[in-house]
Amino acid sequence: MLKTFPTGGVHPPENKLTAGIPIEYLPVPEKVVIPMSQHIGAPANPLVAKGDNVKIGQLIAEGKGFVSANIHSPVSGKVSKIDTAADSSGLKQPAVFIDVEGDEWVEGIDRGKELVRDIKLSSEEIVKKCFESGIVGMGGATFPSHIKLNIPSGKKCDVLIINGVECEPYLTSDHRLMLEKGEEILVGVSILMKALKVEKAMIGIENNKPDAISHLTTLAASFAGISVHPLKVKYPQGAEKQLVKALVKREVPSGRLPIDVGTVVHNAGTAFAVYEAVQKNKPLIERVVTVSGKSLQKPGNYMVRIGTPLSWLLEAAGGIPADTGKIINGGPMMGKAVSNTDAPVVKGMSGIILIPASEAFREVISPCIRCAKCVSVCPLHLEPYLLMTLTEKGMFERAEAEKITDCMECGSCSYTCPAGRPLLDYIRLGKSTVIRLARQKVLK
Amino acid sequence: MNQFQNFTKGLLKENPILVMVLGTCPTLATTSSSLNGLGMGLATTFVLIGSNVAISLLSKFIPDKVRIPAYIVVIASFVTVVDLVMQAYVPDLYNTLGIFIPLIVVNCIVLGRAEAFASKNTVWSSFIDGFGMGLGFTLALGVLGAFREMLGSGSIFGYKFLPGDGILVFILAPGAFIALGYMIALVNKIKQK
Amino acid sequence: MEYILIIISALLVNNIVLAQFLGVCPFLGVSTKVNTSLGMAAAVTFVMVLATIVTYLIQVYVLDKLGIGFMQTITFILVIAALVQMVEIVLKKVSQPLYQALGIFLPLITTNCAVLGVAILVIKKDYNLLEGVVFSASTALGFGLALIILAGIREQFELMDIPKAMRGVPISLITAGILALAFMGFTGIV
Amino acid sequence: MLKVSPSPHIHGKESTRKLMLNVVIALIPALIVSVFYYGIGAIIVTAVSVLSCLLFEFLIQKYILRKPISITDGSALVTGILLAFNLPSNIPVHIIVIGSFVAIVIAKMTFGGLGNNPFNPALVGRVFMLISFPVHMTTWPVPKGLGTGYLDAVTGATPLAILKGGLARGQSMSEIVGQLPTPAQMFLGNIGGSMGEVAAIALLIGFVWLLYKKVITWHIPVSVIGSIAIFTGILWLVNPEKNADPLFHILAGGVLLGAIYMATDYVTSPMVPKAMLLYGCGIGIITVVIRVYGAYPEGVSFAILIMNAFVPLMNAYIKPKRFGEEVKHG
Amino acid sequence: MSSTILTTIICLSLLAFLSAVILYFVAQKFKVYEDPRIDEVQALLPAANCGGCGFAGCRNLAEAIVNSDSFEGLNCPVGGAAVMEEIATILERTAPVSDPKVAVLKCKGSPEHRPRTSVYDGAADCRIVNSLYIGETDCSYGCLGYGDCVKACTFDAIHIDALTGLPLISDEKCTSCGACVRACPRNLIELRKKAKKDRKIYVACSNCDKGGPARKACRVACIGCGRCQKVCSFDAISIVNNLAYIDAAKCTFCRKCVGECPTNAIIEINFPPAKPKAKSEAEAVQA
Repeated sequence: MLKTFPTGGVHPPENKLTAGIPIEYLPVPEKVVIPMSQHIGAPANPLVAKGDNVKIGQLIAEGKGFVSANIHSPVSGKVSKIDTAADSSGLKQPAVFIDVEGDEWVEGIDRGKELVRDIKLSSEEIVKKCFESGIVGMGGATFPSHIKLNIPSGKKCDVLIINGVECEPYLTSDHRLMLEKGEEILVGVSILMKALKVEKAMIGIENNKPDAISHLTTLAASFAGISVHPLKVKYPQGAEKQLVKALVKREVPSGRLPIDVGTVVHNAGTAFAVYEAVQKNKPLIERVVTVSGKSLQKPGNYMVRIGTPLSWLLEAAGGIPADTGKIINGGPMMGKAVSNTDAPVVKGMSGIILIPASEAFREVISPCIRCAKCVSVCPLHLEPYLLMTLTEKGMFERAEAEKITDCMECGSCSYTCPAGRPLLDYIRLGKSTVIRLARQKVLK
Repeated sequence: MNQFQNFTKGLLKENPILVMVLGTCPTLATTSSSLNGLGMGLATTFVLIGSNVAISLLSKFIPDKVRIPAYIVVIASFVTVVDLVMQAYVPDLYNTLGIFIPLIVVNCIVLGRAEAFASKNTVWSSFIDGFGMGLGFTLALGVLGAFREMLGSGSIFGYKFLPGDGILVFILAPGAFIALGYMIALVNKIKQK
Repeated sequence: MEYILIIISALLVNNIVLAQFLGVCPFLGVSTKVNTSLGMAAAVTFVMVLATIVTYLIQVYVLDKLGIGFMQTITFILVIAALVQMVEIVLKKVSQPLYQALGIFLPLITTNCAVLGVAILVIKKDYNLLEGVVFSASTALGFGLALIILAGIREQFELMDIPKAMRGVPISLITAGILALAFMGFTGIV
Repeated sequence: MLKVSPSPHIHGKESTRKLMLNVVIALIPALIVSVFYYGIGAIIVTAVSVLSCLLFEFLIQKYILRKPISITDGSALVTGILLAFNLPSNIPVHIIVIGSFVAIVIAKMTFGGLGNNPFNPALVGRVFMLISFPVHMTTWPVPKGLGTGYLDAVTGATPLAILKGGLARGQSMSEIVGQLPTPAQMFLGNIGGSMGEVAAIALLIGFVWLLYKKVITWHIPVSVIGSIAIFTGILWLVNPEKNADPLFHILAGGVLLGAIYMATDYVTSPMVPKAMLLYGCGIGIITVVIRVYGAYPEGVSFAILIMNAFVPLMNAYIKPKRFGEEVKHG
Repeated sequence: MSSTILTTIICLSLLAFLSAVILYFVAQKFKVYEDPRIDEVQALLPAANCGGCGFAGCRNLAEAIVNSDSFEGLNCPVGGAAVMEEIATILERTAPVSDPKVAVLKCKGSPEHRPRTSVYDGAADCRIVNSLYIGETDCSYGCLGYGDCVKACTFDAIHIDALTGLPLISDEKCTSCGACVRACPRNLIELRKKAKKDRKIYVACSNCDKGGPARKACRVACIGCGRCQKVCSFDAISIVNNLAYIDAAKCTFCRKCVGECPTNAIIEINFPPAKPKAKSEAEAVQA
């Protein structure tokens, strides 16, 4: 019996169309737009002005405050303006616009391909390096990584968990990275282990990636304390709390973090970024993006510079097919629909999925038949049908008592509902309202 | 408000059962046939008129603090009268209605009218009010009784017009609840328009 | 065994609300929330048992002795009225939220025909005092049972789309009707 | 123009209609068996019941609620079939229509239609008919095979009625057993009774289908049948001369039909497994109480309706254990 | 016979006396005071429980009014001045003066003016759309049209106009309770002072973008050009964040600004038809 989290979860069609396609390095576009808010927390503060010349890897914006991250220039060229730019949802965010000229790199970046196994930095230096290099969670949550490496006093971490689950349909960027950069990832894991001062790291990979599992298992033999664990395919196993439950059978209490049960979770992609930052001195300026879709001409996994417009990326993948109904930033279960294809690639963008018009529609909403399927698939054991109704009827106090804030918005309930009810749409709304009301109460 | 409106409000606009939903217990219990419903309605009407008149006469003398117990005593006296009279002259009906005759005393309509109307109005108005309300009550009971009898035993006022037994549920407890529920819903629907 | 029969009969078979139509007003009025209906059920149980004891004693030792049985209705209602008012005053002091939730229905326990009805029924059925107490307590529990079930259902209605004209009293009555239909299954147990 | 919506952007294959259709498929074996034993009557009763249920739902939605018509979602179809399955196959048409009216109009549409009704519509219809038309509802045709006519069948009693009658006359079990059908007869459905509930084998085939299709979970049927087996088992062990054995109680009457198809009705059953077990046990116990102590020989319908009434309370007070509620570590 | 009457009387009197004594003592022991004026005030309030006053319901407002010394911050917008005066008479205070108001929508971005750039396909709720993305047009300020204000209105005063896709507010039904103001996630509804004959002049736009992007997203957007400000002789118009605002307190309804607006973002309602000259100008701008 393979490990997995015990109750809840769904199994949507995997559609991993690009699992066999190697990572392709995409050429640099003529213009890039670098949003100042590519992470959770306060937006970064631009350090450059209009007309400045920048090099690849140069720090162009500084993380303000504790929860924030630095941003580096992914290209060399001239800052054309500092203004607002529409993100993929069409909302305006502050950004730095750069016109690409030449290919100059900041000194000190090791651009060679050879593997560096020897970890020279101390654990404090590693944490500092992660902050300086602007590393954030690469799985999509974009939580600044250095914070997770700073274990609060009084708490103890005994096992590092590496998330190689990639439970979202379509997405294969972590899968390809684990296959092609396996050793680098393992060195990255060792670095993280050193930073956290733990002896043990567990890499969880879903069983639909047997090649990655066997590849990493073979390589891990030469790394102390790292083990690879195949997991049963089940969505949302990539969620921190579910992964911790699946691998070490600990339940993260409501409203708490994995560190409260002695674990820290990092994404496999993050481990690679940490490797590059620490061993190669290369800040986070590019990432792997899966571009996939059933009618796409050239789906694939592309290594692209941050700030590249989506339209450029889609052009490389053969252009937007005529039958496209919806473009999704991220996976189809949790990703956001894109309304603006001029928006740039950002640090947390793991995939761009194109869904044909014939599949891009919501089911017709019919009355709730109280089949309890949403209750049985909820990985957090909430009652989605109730939370939706409470939100609809404006009964937020009861919604709070029913733990609406525990919801992690995995979408299993909406996916399963036979009546096609927009459960998550309302739960999300109820959750944000409850949090807002709670904040107002605190302020009072 | 003139006396005519005072009289008619009990019939429809403020019908004690269908609009104000008071006195549901006897309504449900005694409407298994139209005759029983009418009998109960008339008995209640008598108490209603009597207590309304008596209370409007006495209201000046009753101290405010003890008015409710006083009203109840007055009402109870009239109920006892009805109880004894019915026992003597219509023993069959008396036996069918059973415990619900003494229970007129706790019918919310009677006390409600005493408190809300009779204690503040003249004797004549109170009489009219009691009469109107009582008639409204009787009307609702009669209609509900007729409806239940019609469906439940295929007859009306004991006159059989359908062969067979009818839908028995309607003369039993569940039918009472369901029939009254739909009657009130109908009134709601009409009111909404 | 006698007592068990009385309990089952009063609780299920001849449920005071669903089969005997006593106490329908508070049944409809107070059944909007489970919590308040619990309070109401407790209050009714208390008043009902107390009222049964007092009225029984009055009937046996006063009215029967003096040969004025026809005064039953008046004396009973008077005693009950006083009792209820006492409970009301006490409750207002002890639990303000419960008092507010029960609202106008507390004084209406006076005119809750269930209380008077049970007092009269105890005399009619020729129970002795202990039987009378058991009967009234289980009748009150039967009232509470029906009340709490209906309250549970009505709380659920709040989350649902009941047609406008049916909301409130009509839907409660129809629910009660179906409940009564279901409770008819117990026919013949006693 | 691109479409935009909140996540998730894909949807599973389940739909209300498919679920209902699977229930209908699961009921087909029982329908075939009843046609096999009761002939044309079974078909007429089912057809009238289904058609009138659909018609009433349509009329109410169109002219009273003025909502979109949703009779194609299959819920009225299921109600119609289940109602028919709870009737003798020789019941007159006008009574079926009244029953369908009660089931759809009173028990379902009054509450706002699908998903809002606290009580199982088919059962409300059935109990309403049982109380309103006691003679018609308790006169069962003797199974004579395909050739059985609709209204002219010879009538007989159900096993439960034989048991009740025998015990009422003061006979002991050993005397009654001779009059009862054998377990094999009851298993195959060659007995008198409501048309859908006679053949245990057909109902169990449907059960397997429903479990396989994940339409229902095992909790409710198993707890209903289990609690009946335990309760009647105790009574039987205490006094085998006055009480029938558990196997008889499970195979006779509507236990299987009720436990598998009626008690599991989504709308009127609890949402959480723990509550489902409690609900099932409640049904089992009330069923046995009515069968053994009550005036009615059969109590499944009443028991389910009574437990339906408790479902909102269960939903409000029995909650799933939230993830992370118990801190096991640290 | 007479003895029966006598026993009856004695018995009842004794019983009554006993009850009275017991009740008296219990009442003394468990006395709770509640201001009876709360009930009186509550009876005067409209019982709509709309929350327009900022309290959870009419009862809560009544309590607040009775328990405070002045009417400051306490006002029932639904009942209006009339109700407040009645309450004041009961409490023997003077009523606050509040102007009658009416809700207006500060957006006129119908599809013909504001082209749709994407299709929303989720639950029909403005708050959900607003938290998800910019909306179906390029304007991140304008009306989303999913009718949260309609649902919030307890007085049936708002309906979505099928033609423009924008909410239409009925002046007669609006009680200015403010429920729609709170419901709109984009803060597009404003309560404006009611004027004679229900006349209204206001900027029907909330777009804070600069002129170019604003105009690109919507043809009737306020571009913050300031022409209305210049033409206004009463200093009633201010421009903040590229958006003009007409102060209802200063506006004299002269209508000069209406014709001046190059994008027709200023709305005039319930005025007699403009003079031919102004009209042709307006048409010219539109064409």
